[in-house]
Amino acid sequence: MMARDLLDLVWLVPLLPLAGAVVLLFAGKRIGDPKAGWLATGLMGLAFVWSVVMLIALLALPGEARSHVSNVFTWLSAGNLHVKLGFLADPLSVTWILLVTGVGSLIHLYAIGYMHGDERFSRFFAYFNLFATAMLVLVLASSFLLTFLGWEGVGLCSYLLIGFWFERKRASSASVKAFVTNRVGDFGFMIAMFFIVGALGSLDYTAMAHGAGGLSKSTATAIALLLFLACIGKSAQIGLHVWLPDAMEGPTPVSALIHAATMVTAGVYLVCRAHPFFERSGVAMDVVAVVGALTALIAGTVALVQPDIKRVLAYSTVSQLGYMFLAAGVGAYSIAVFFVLAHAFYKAALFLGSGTVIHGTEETQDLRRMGGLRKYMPFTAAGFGIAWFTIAGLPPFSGFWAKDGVLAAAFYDHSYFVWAIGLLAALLTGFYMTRETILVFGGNERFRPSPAVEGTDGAAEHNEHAAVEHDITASPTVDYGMPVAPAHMSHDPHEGSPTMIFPVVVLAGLAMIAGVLELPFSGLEFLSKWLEPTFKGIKSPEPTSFLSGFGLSMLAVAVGVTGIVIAFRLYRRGLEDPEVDPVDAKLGGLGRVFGHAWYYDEGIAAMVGGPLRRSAQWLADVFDQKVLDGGVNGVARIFGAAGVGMRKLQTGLVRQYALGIAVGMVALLIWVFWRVGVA
Amino acid sequence: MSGAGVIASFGVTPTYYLVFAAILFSIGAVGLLVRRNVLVMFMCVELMLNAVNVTFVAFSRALNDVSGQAIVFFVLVVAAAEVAVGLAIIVAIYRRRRNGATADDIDLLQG
Amino acid sequence: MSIIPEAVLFFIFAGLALAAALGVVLMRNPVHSALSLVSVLISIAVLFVIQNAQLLAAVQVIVYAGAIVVLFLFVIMLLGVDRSETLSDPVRGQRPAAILLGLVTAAGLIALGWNHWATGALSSRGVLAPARSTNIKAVAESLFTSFLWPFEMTAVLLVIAVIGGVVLARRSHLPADVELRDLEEQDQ
Amino acid sequence: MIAIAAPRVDWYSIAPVVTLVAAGLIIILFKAIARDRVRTYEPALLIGTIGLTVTAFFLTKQWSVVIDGGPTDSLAHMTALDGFSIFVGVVVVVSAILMLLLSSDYLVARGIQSRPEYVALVLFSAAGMLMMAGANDLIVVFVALEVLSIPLYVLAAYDRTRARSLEAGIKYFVLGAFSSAVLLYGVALTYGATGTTSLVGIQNFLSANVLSHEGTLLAGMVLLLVGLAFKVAAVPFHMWTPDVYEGAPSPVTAFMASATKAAGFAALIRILYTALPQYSADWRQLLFALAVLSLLGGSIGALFQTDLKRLLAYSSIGHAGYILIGVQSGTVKGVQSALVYLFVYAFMTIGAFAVVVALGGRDDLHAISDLRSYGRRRPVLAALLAFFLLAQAGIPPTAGFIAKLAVFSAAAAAHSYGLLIVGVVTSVIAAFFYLRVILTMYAAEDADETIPVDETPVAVGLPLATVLVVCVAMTIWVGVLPSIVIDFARDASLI
Amino acid sequence: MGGYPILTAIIFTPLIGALLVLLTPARRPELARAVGMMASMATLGFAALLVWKFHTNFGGFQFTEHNRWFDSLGVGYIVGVDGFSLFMVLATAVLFPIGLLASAKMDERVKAYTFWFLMLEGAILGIFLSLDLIAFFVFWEAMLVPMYFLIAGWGSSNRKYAATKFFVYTAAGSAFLLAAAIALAFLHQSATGVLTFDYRVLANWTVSRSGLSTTTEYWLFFGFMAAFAIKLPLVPFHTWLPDVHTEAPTAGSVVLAGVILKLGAYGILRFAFGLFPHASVKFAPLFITLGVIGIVYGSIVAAMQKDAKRVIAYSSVAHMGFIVIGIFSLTVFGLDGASFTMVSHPLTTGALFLVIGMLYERRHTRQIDAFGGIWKSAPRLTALFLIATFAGIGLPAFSGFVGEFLSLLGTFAAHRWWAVVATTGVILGAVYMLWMFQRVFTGVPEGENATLADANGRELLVVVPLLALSLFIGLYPKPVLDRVEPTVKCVMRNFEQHADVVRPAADRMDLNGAKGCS
Repeated sequence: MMARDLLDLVWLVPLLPLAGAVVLLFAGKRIGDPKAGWLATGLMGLAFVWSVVMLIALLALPGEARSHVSNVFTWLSAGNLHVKLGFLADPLSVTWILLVTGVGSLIHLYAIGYMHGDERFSRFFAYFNLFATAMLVLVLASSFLLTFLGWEGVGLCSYLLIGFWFERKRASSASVKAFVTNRVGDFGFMIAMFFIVGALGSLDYTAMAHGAGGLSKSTATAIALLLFLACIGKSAQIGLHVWLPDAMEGPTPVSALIHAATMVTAGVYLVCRAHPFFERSGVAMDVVAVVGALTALIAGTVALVQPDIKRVLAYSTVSQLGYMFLAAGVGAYSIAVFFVLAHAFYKAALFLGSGTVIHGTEETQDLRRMGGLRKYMPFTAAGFGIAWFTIAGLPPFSGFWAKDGVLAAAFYDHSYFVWAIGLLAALLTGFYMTRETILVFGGNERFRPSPAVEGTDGAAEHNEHAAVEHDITASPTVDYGMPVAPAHMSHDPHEGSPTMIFPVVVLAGLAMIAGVLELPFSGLEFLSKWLEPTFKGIKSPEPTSFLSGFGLSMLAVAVGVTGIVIAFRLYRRGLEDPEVDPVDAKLGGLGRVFGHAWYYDEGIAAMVGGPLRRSAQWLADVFDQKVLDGGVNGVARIFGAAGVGMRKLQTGLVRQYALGIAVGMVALLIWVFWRVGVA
Repeated sequence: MSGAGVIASFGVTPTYYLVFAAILFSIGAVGLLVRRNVLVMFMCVELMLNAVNVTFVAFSRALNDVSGQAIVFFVLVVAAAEVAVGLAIIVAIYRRRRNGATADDIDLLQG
Repeated sequence: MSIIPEAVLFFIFAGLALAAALGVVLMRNPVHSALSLVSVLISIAVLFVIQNAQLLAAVQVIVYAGAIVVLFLFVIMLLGVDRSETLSDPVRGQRPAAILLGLVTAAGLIALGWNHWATGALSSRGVLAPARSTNIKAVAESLFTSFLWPFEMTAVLLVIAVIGGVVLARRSHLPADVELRDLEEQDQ
Repeated sequence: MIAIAAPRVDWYSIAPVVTLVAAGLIIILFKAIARDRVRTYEPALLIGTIGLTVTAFFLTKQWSVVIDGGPTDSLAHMTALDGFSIFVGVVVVVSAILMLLLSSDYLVARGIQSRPEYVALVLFSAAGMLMMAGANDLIVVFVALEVLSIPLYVLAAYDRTRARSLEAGIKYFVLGAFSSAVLLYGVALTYGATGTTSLVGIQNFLSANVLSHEGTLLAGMVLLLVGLAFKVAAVPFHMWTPDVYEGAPSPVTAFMASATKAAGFAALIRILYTALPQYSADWRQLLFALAVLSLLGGSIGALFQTDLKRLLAYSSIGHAGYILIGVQSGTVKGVQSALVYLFVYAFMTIGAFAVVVALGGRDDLHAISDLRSYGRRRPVLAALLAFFLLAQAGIPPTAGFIAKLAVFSAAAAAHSYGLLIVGVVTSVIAAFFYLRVILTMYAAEDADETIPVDETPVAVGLPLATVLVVCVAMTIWVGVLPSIVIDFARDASLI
Repeated sequence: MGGYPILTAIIFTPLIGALLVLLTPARRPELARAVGMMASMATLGFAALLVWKFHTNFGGFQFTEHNRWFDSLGVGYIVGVDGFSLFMVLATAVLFPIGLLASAKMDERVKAYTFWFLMLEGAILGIFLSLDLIAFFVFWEAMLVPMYFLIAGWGSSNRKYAATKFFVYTAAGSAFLLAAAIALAFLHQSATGVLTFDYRVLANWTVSRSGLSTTTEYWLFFGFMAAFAIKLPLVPFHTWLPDVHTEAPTAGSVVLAGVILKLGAYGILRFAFGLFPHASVKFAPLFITLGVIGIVYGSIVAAMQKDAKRVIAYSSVAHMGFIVIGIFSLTVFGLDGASFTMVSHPLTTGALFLVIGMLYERRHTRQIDAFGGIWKSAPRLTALFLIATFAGIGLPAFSGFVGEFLSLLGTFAAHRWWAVVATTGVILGAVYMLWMFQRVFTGVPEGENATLADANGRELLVVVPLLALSLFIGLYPKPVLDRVEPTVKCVMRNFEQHADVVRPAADRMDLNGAKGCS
């Protein structure tokens, strides 16, 4: 059959960017700037095209049969465990590859302009392509083990790309932090796999589909929670979220592609993929939902007061990811996927927009040094604005449908607690996004150097290299409360190049219309229907009536609008004094807590850098060297002391030597005495 | 009974000689350990050898065996040879160091 | 022998020998030690006679007292080492340790033998002559039969002793500088 | 006249001893005749070598006789002719030949080559050792002990230009005389306890009678043990060893370490195995203690030595401990392993001392620190020294490993696991000090260390080179293909 | 099996090469180098041929040669290869030419250096191939000497201490091995009348009910384990390793971490398991515990080191922990994983040591603080290190992951909680390696670091093959596992039949497929 033959070639999707990565790694320098970028982008485009072909091929199959595994070769075969390097094309994975290749292509395109002139331009695209490969392998894998390969692969690329400007210590520290934090999650992934092998004897998803239902509840819970630990790491949920804000040290396209659109959603993918375990467990579902909701809320609070353009977006991403898990946790997998898609569009647009802003303002990232930029970069402002409306959940943009779907699912799942939290988070979303948008594009212009402080131009640079300890245990970067760097713009901000504008506009457009994928009206839930073969037999919570559904939607919109209004009132005119952020005054002490991200990150850092490090140092310097090695050398020293003693005995006096003989003789005679006496 | 009579009635068994020899041997050994004059040390060795000779002869008598006495001859020869060589070494040493050389002064080699 | 009981002779000469042996050890002057040694040797010769070992007694006097001790004295005089030793022992603990060891040795040996020293087979290599006659023939015969091999080797031993004495004590033909170098070293 | 029935003389059995004595006497006569008119040393060396060669020839003839006719004894059972005596004889003769070759360069370097008595004394001593190897009677043991020792006293003091040599001689002499007096007392007590000095006679007596009072016998046994333990340098009777080994002329030291040890062990084994097998439970206990002490004392004592010869002395104490492991087992296998060890050790130690001879050095002093950068200055000699030291440490595939394997095997077969453990542990401690020497030679110098210059480099002449080559060849050969030696020792210990 | 003695050829080719090196004139070091290279390449050729000819799906010994050596002590020259030794032979044969190539800039006493290097190779190959306990020990002990000379002669400042410590410490362990081996052979002799050190004969005897008493087996087991635990090294016997690594020349470190440490693991697999199955089962929990401690402890201590080589040294301790837990999990997975890690670790750690060696050649220091920003000045060098780092910390697609995964999988099946603790090693591994990478390679280079020369062609040639192999067997481990697993199954079957080991459910699979088990 034609369609299956085509689906057998699904491995071409990851292979295309892989080819790009290999070529660019070895010959990137020769290909040069910007050709290397175009090569990478072109291959991503091809991959997208091929993904579309896959979609069509899959659609050509009858609904129930829309799952196809194509094995390339047996990867790992030990004992009775046989893991194939196989790719699974089903609605879920194809959705994701479309997202990855589609949004990926756009961000690649954007990066051509953004990275132009960087000394490691081609290297950047090599990493970018490699990332795409890993991400595609992650979603296309037919087994947990291969997913894990992609999982770690994206982690590696994330590491490389966050630390792309490795000259900056903040960047390299952030990259290490990201990888290590992710490894904590991977720890869960690995143990989950051990459990799965023990329980099912296989790591294949097909085996999971058949076998998960028969597991004991406790086993399923263990597996599900361990997998969720991995998701917490990868998707920066509360607890292991600390790396994502720091990851903003990477180039902005990286933030857009990896830390907004694709990689961080891998956790959602995994929960969807492994849903049989979660479903079997039940408890794990609740955990997912609660963690997601809390993440949405807490990250939202932190985003409220951040002064850095990308950090706001980063915490926003964390928060939005929380929504996705919330959805998955209440069993609304299709909604979660839908949220992922919508979020990918608008958050990518926001990041790319912010990238253009940073690019156009000579690397300014501080919101307090922006303002009024809509005049200088109108297209970007437009794209950013649309994305703003979308994320704030204003109808009829996709964000509205997505958020509404999540909240409705929570409500009708009778998870009122998480629903309430989600609602509250929506308020925050409205607020911080409005704050950011106005501070960037509206209000007064704060980027012009005031003549008084012209002399301290170098201060910005100073800030950049601010003596961050060369140390993973260095305190995390906290922008909140930092004095505003003096403005340093030498000329007016400028709009980005066409290759930078185009993706922003397209993504904004997609964000606007993506809602049609899944409209909460019977018959129009295209995505749910499409994904049905994957989530067979799982019923998403449905509104009990249209009226109640509509009421909920209106409530959500109202909450979002409230946030927008509050922010608008506060920031209508921008900032009078860059040093004074009105929200601080309103929040009081809470502002400080929020600004320091609830001190969680700093607490961990203090722990790791303090007692833990001291203990480790003690182990290394005292226990290892003095106790263990000292013991070894001590044994040698005992013999040595005996040797010195023997030398001292050897006085050189012949009488004493004779005495030695006599002692020996007497000892032997005493032995005889003992021997005879005993006998 | 008079003292002499007591002694006379006291059968002198080889044990007497052997005990005597053991004491003599020990005296010789102690002498070797405490004296510093090398020549006196040699003399102490001679004491020890003589003790052994007494032992042999006593055993010879006790066992009514001739070899105990024959062996003493070998001991005598050995003693003579030893003394000759030992004294030669001492002479050689004293040629070198004329100022008071006791065994304790010969301690270049130690440790 | 018949005139004086063996016991009397034994105690006299054994006591004499022990006293003289102590003299060898205790006399500060080596010459006195040597003279004490002569006393020991002669006392032992008497003890040999008591035990019917006349030949041994004779050899004891001739070889030991006559030759060996004379040799000692000769060397003492030759080297002029007849100075008395100091009373105190520079090596701490040596003297008490030596005495203790000596006492333990003697006591141990005596305790071990006690009444049953000679437990061996009788007359394995020929009987002794009966009391009051000499053993000279029996001893000589065993020397030339049973003990022929060690007897011959004692000849070698004597040759060695001669050569050794010559090698060591003969004045050397060495160049003077060698000796000088050596003297320097000793003075270090 | 009374007719004395002279004992049967089996000339084959005493031919080696007679040959050596004769050669020695010829040398003395030659010296007496030639006086100072001609060079006497070289002819003496020639005579000595010929004598030893002829002796070796006799030993091979003896071997074929013994193989065909079994062991015999002669001269009123005083001397035995069996595989054991031949094997020890071979070790002694080989050691003597190598030692003489070693001496020629040494004596020239020290300027004391003009005296042929040296060779004669070596031959006499070797004769005593051969006599010891075949000794079948305690009196022969005693006389042989003196015959082998007295020349050694003289040889130790031979280099009269050096105070250290004389000191070694006097120390060896005083202590040797002391210990042989003790041994003699042991002989006497054993005689009293058994009525005979014949080893076989003692065994017969003990197997036929049960002693109600064993005090005399056991006292005699331990005193014999003291005397022989002194000769083989077993702790605690070892204290003379470092001083004498350091002070004596290096070739003499080599001879003492190889041949004297062999002779001492020969006597020890013969007395214990032939005369006192009924008391093996007792002497195994004692040898256990001696072995443990020797192993520990030898390896620990060597740790901080600064003089190479002294270090080798301690190492020889340790090796005595290893051989004692074999002897302690009380089995034929144990004897076999001890023989293998003696054979192998002779080459290892003579080889090491050959390098010491080649080192030269002022006044025959061999501070280990003077070996700094020796690996660069004299690469071949340094490599050889390293090789011999590693062999002594028992590193495979050298003969040293085979020897250790043999004694450990004997211990395991006799269930002496304690000794096995102590043996392997001390071999590690020993490795430490061997390595220290090697490090000094090879580890590249630190900047602040001054490189010592050779004051008196000894030219390696043909004899010395021969010794080195033979020792290396044997050490490797036995290490790689040990069958021949092991089988030889097995046959020797069985016959 | 093939009529030609290929195993003997493998052992003796480097030894003969070493002797040939001795014959080259000292003034022409390039000749010594050439001879050394040829000998090691020839060995590699033989090893490759061996892998080629090796029968898969056969668990017993292949290509065995049995010659008499010295019968009177029961010692024979017996060599053979099975799944455990096959790839260790190959790894050895691969690392030595690379080590020689890596030392091409070393121009001090080249002849002696090459000589010792080849001697080392021969000895190590002998260890892996010997089936006679004494022959094994001969090579085992003989191996110390060349290594000792390499450290002492070509090491860095504290080489004397390190060389001695290496020799004495590891010899201390092997002393007990020798004692136990001899005791075992003689116990066998007193029971059966046959004196032999032939591993196969002894193993057949010890596993039988009529074999050793339980207590004796325990004693002998610990005698053997003393040697292996020190060599591995197991915490707390590891302290020699950092010292030695720090002082050893680069090629020495490569070989040390690459194959010498594996000798301990190999010894356990071959001898401790084969000879003392009951004791192995009985004490497996103890060694799992030590292995887990090694993983966590090694990682923590590695993180605190200031010297780059010490970091890698402690990382080796942790990696050996993975091998130990895999081995003592007594599962097919675990043994597969441990064997695989034994093949993989030489590649990754070898590469790391090589790159650190290159840095040392340039800067004459290994202090982490002395570096910084190397990525900018030497991107190729950095790339090599980076890849090796990720290969080492178990990134899937590289070989390290396969081994770690299987080891942990097996351990998890047998001792769930220990495996959980051990898995934290993957986190800690990332911590210390990336932290070091950050400090050495990122940042703005200053001073000498700014002008550091990048890797040249030879240096690439040295490292790239290792990384390529790691990637290859990481993606396609089948060629390795196919040859290892039959032997693993034989071992497991042996345990099941003789030691009543109860295998965890996850690991319960048919072992009868394994052919050729003795």
